Amino acid sequence: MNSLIPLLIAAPLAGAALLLLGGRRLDRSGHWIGVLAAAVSFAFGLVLFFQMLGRPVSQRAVDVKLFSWISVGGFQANAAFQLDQLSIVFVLLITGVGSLIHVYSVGYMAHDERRRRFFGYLNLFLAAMLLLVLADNYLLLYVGWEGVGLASYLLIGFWQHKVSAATAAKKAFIVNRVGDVGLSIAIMLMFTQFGSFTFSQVFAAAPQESRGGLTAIGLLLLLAACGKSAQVPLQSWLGDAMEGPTPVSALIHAATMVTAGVYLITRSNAIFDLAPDARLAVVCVGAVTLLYGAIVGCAKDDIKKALAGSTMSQIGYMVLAAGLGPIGYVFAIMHLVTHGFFKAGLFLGAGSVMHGMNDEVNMRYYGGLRKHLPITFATFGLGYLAIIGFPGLSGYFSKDRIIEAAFAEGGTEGWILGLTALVGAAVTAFYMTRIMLMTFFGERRWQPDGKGELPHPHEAPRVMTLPMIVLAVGSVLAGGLFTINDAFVNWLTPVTGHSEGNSPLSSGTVTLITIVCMVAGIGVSYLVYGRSAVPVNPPVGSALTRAARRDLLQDDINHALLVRPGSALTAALVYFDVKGLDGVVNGVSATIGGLSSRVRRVQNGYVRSYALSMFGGTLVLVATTLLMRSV
Amino acid sequence: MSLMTLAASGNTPSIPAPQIEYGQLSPMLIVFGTAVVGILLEAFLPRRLRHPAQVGVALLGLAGAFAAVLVLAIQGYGGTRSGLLAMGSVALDGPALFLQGVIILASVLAVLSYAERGLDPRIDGVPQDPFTAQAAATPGGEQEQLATRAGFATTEVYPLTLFAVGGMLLFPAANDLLTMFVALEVFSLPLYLLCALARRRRLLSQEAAVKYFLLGSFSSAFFLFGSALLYGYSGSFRLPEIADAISGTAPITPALANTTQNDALLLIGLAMLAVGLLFKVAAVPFHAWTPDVYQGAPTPVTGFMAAATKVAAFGALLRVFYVAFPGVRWDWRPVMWGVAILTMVAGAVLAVTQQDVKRLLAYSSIAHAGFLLTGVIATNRQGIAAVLFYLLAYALVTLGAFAAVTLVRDSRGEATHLSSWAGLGRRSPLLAAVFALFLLSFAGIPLTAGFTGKFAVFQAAAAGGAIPLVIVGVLSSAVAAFFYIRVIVLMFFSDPQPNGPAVVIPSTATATVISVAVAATLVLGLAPQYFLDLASKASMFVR
Amino acid sequence: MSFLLTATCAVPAVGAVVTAALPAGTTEARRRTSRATALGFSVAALVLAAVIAARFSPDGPRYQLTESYSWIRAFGISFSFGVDGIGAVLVLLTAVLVPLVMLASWHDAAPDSGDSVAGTPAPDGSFENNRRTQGFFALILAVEAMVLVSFLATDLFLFYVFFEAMLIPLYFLIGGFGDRAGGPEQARQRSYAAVKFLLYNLLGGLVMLAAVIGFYVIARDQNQGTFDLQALTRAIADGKLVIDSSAEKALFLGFFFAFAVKAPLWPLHTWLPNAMGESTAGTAVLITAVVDKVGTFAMLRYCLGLFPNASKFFAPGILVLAVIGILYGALLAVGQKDIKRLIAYASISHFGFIIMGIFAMTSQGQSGATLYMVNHGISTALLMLLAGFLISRRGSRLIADFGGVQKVAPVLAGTFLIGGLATLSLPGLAPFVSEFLVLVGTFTRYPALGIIATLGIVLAALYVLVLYQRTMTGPVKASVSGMPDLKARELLVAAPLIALTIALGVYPKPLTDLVNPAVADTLVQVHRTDPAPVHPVAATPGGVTK
Amino acid sequence: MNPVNYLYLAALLFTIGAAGVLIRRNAIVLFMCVELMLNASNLALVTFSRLHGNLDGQIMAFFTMVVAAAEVVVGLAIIVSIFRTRHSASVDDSNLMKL
Repeated sequence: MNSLIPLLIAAPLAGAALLLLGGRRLDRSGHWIGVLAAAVSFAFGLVLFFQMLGRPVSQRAVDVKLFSWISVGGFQANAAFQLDQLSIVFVLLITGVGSLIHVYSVGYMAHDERRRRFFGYLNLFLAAMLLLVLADNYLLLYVGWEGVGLASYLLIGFWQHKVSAATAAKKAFIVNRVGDVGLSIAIMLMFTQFGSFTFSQVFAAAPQESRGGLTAIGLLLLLAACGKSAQVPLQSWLGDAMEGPTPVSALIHAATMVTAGVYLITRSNAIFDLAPDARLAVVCVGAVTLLYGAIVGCAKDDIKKALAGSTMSQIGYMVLAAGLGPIGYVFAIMHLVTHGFFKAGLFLGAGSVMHGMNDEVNMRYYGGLRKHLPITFATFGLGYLAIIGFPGLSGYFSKDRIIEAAFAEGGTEGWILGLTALVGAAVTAFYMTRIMLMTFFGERRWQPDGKGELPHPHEAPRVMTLPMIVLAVGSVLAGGLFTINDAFVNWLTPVTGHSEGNSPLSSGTVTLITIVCMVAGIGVSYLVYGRSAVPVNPPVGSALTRAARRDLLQDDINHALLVRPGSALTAALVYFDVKGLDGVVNGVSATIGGLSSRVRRVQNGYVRSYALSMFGGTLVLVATTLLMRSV
Repeated sequence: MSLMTLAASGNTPSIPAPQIEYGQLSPMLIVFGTAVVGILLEAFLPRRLRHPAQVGVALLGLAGAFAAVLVLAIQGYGGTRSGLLAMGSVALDGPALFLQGVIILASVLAVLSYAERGLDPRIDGVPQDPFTAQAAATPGGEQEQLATRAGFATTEVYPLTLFAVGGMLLFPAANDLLTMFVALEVFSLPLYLLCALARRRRLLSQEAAVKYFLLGSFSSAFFLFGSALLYGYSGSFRLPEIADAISGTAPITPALANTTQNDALLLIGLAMLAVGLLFKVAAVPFHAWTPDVYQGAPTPVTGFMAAATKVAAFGALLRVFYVAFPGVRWDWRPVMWGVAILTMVAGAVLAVTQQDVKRLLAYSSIAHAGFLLTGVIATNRQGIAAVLFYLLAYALVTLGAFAAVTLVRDSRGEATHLSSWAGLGRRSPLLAAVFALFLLSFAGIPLTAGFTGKFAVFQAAAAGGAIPLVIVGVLSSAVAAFFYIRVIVLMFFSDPQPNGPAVVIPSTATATVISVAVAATLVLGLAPQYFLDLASKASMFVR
Repeated sequence: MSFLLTATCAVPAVGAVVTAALPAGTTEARRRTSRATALGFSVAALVLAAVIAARFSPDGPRYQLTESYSWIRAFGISFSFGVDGIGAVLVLLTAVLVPLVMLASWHDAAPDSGDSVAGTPAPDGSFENNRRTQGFFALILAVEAMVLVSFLATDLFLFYVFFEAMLIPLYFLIGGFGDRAGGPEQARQRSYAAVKFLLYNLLGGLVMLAAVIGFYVIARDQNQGTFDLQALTRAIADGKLVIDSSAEKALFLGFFFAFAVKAPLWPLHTWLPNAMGESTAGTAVLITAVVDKVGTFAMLRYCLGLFPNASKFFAPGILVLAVIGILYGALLAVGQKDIKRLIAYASISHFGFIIMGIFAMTSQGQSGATLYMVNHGISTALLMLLAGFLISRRGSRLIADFGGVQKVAPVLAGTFLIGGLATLSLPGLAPFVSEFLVLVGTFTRYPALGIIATLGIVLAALYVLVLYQRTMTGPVKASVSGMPDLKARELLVAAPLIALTIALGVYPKPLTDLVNPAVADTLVQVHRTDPAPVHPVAATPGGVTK
Repeated sequence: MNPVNYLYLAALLFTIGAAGVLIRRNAIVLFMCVELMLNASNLALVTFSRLHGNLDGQIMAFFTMVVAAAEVVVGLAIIVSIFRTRHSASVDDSNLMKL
């Protein structure tokens, strides 16, 4: 039954191929083909999951080799898949949440003339992500890795006629490429050191490698993860990526793309375990991003961008956890899964709001929507509670464990990380409450659209609300289910290993502090946005606020550090190519031409001067002949 | 014993009657004989019959000479049976026969393009050939017009050419300096005259003749003085005997013992002799006449000069250096290196800015002389073979190129200014393509005759240790390629001028010339094996 | 002795003659006949190329299907043909691309197009005008024939002759059938480009000629007076032919210079943007995807095979130039305003990769470089031909003249994007396999260079996506609003290329199987082995054969 | 007298002739200078003939004279025809073709 594994990928891939090549014939029914492809893949995933459950722990991981892909000398890359406990979690998340987003999109994109293509891209996205998590070696993973980049490029820029969308898509791809450089070099380094880049062989050989080598590999993998998971310093694409249709944002943020970095680090646990320096870098990146995203999330008025900041921050949690090593891998993945539910729910909710509000995204023009969009309000609300870690909901279980694990790192490091995580939790509560309050509570601040009509908010059709409801249920229950008997931890331990660490604070204490932080965040938020009316025009705000609105000046920094010098360099090189190199080429021919016209003058037409040149030539000839003899 | 005492003794030894091998000398004798017949025809035939008769006789004579060359070659005179004729003053060996064959071939083609009468419009129903109606008439004068109307034609060109051909046949075969000098003058004097006989642009034509004549006789004087010095050194004009004197194997007389110690005689004589020969091959710095003469002379004559003169002169150059001076090659090689480099570079560089197609081809011929000199410098058998092959290829392609030039005409005759060639590829793609093929061959593009020749001389030079020459050679080839390609660009990728020249459809004569040249370009480029073998077999000088 | 290889070269050559000799294209029907004839011959060549690939046995000797006919005995030159794995894949590439180029250029050489040669109309019904179509297709076939000979020749001289001779038909293709847009100024540019192309390459070829002669003379002095490649390499391997070290270096440089000009390697590249920019898209493809490959191919076969020690000596320097070329080409591509010049600079960057792979002297590097030649051919052909379709619709090559094309011509935009993605070596597409192999192959021996070169992939993304963004996305510009989408003929051109791009990205094994043994042999010639892993995996690495 | 002195004279005459070619403008005079060079050669030939005691040099001198005579015929014809055209025998007037 392992032959199902390739089919997991084949189903959405076939869907994509069919939709993209099928032409207009499929315009009317195409979206259902897309949904079907995703659902079939999910079904396969479930079957495989239950099969895996039925096997003893030691035999749960299976390998399937399809064919030898690249074979040159010692360089052997197979098209081979590995399905183990870690990948099946991702498979289910990707296909499950992915299918729901597909269903939602049927409604959301109902009026888009290019809907068929949209579903094609969605299917491609799933296929690429599945390839990423199912590959049994880094090179094949790389294919999925870039495939995800491509799909995100296509989807972020789906509305290509908008300049901003096209630019955002390009930015996403290029920033990701920077990360990909890290993955490429990491693979090359593995090949040079181990002669292989298959997971099993690399991990088996890793202990022989020097710490420096492992650290290098770890850092390169981190660079890759930063790109895909939008971690500082490669975070800048994520906010702009909101130019894509909302389901795309949901897909990128919840089920695919940004989770890939966490997967990569967790998958490479054997390397990171042996490279503490690399791990330190990972936790630093995670911690910084966690705060970064949270701060940005507080300042944004665009609902999607605020959620994007939140994603960045939550992924920061995961990366932080993954960087903690065996203490944290499992919780990173657990948070990833729960986050998948509630962030998908939140984004779909946001999409539903926009759907009702004529695609308005500015929260300052929302307000009081809870009565008009009850289902959206309910599902969004549950997602909200889950993300801020309201006790009993899924975010509570996963995030809490990460904060605990951060403290458990021990020493000063542990304290710094733990406190960072706590601050993050408080800020999360603040900005999420802000979103809730600005969107669903308070006065209506609706603005007339271009035709002067006020929006008529209405609940989305069932095809959109149904996925939201399912996701809301997941957001509520997932965390709890996972913690029963430490089921999730036990499930993943064979792959990632797990150790408890020794926290300076007891589990209960951490939980308590976390809840306090959360409440504090909510409280402050309520004081600012709940008690008083939200101004329609944003106040000037502090320097930090203003910076945060501009994503903490990320684009300005990139511009100053990379873009401007880069274009100056390019311009200089273009000049150099034309005037310098080509100048030499043309200069040579000009020199010969000039020489020619100068020497030509000797040929002056006077027979006597010709005779003179002959006579002179004779003298020289005679003289040199004689000279040759005397020398 | 001095001559005076010899005569005074009254004991005059009987002078043996010279032994002349008429059969083996027949190529030259046939040509000279035909030339004499031509003079007689000129004297006795009515005017209207002269043209066909002269052309026919000339072609017949040349064909006979060629047949004679073939027969001699088949009989093995180019190889095993090669030897000296006419009391040792003429050599019959591989190089001589090969080059005589080439010269005759070139002459046949040249005569054919002389005979072309279809290019200029008829005047009063009289077809006009490339030569002036009456050479004695002043250009543009009344007498000239009358002569033209009356259908006069300078049919003397055919016997003149045959005399020149005869001289050229003798030149590379000459085994002593006396014969060589006579041959030099025999082929030069008719050429001076031929230069002056253009129908159009007679001022240029006459100027070319004056320049060629004055400089030519100037160079002959050097040749002669050089011969005198060499005679002084060695006591003989015979090339092998000069070589013996140099190597010290000659029978020693007291006078000889005296002079052979004086290397200055040898070296100055050698240099001055070389000047005379280098003038004929148009090597820098003795090249100055070439562009002016090539431009001014009637184009068919230019073609003949460019092809046949160069062949003959290189033949003599080879013989002099390989037969007479191998013993002092360490003296002349460095000097010839310099001349070769200067010739290649100057020829190529100067051609870059030329605006007249005939001058361009003149400079190109200078550059080719440089390439040929690298083969001469090789001082090995491959060098001889390579030069022989190169000359064959060069002569045929050159004749084709000049024949093609005659076809591009406007109201004032040939349009040789390059600007009027613009867009020729669009008006007359066939001619442009053919001319482009010749240019590519000159440029040494593979699969053409020029490439094979160039490869042959360069590899011979390299084998002879002249690698730097080869490098200079390829670099100047690159420069040379530039101006050949410039012409191609002009023909194919530029707009034609509104009142540009037209391409005249030639008669069979010129068409034959061009076809043969095209065929030669391709055959010598694609399947040169037979001719390389021939040249290789012919690459042994008799002593 | 079979005649397969001769036949493969002869078919396009005969085709060229036949096409040129067909009756003048005074009517559309006649022109169609000449086009169809030419296409027929190119397809026949493709069939023969496929037969070669099928009959080639990777386990057999390096050169197979050998034939030899005497040509110029005086210089030890013969018409010797033989195919090795590297040659086989490049022959296939050539044979595949030429029919597609013809199909893409179907109307590029139509008469009375008003542009004709120099921006002014040719006189109607003139000879030149009527022969235009035939001339164009005959020249393409001539180029194909010469390229095939270069790939199949196992005689150094034979190779050299055709290496040089192919410049001439290409020169006429560039100069005579340029891009339609623009007036006299562009005609001037075009003839400048053609002359620059020819002279630059001719200079390279002439320098090589000096080296060829030098090599021959040295070999003859040691009784190896032949140009037969197999005999020469054997003699070098057996020590029967010993070239003094400094002479070997000089000869290597002579050869390498010619190949580096043709490839082109930075800083000898400046002819390429002019040539590709000014010629038709079909000609540009012929230059960059087919003809330039002869240069890199020759580096691999002749530089390494004949001068192993000098190759090793110069490898680091060449690698540095290659890496500079990778980054330089990419940066220049970013700065271009002209679509075709952009693609040209991208190609320069890619040639940097190919040359880097060759001189890294590892099996990954060289196999990768060979695959890269094929894949670059396919991907550039795709991108360039589509760019040509795009340009012909708008009549401008300037990026700024386009915008929003995807809205009006989605299929054109989509296929163009695939071409772009192939150019930036997206994993899953063929160029990725080769690029990664080259990078790995370089990294294992020269880690620093490998890392620097890897930066090129970011720049590749930049220039491709900037190009796509500016031309295809955004609001629809008025000038492109009526632009038709791809026609059936154009789709027929793009589809096989796209299919190949994907197929060879997913399953490159057929190619690697052909190439690997030849590369292994090359490495033996230069006495190089792959660097061993520092910590080899205990068990034999998965699936290692041999 | 030492025959070598004749050689010096020959060289002197040759040089004078060459200098005359370079200096004089009139085509006829130019040509006469060339003749002077030829005769210088003749003198050298005869001297060497005497020196070596064989007749070859003298024979050569005769041939030279014949050749010189032929040259005069041809040369004068050309010079006269151009004189008739231009009414000038100055070689400096003949420079239509240059560069």
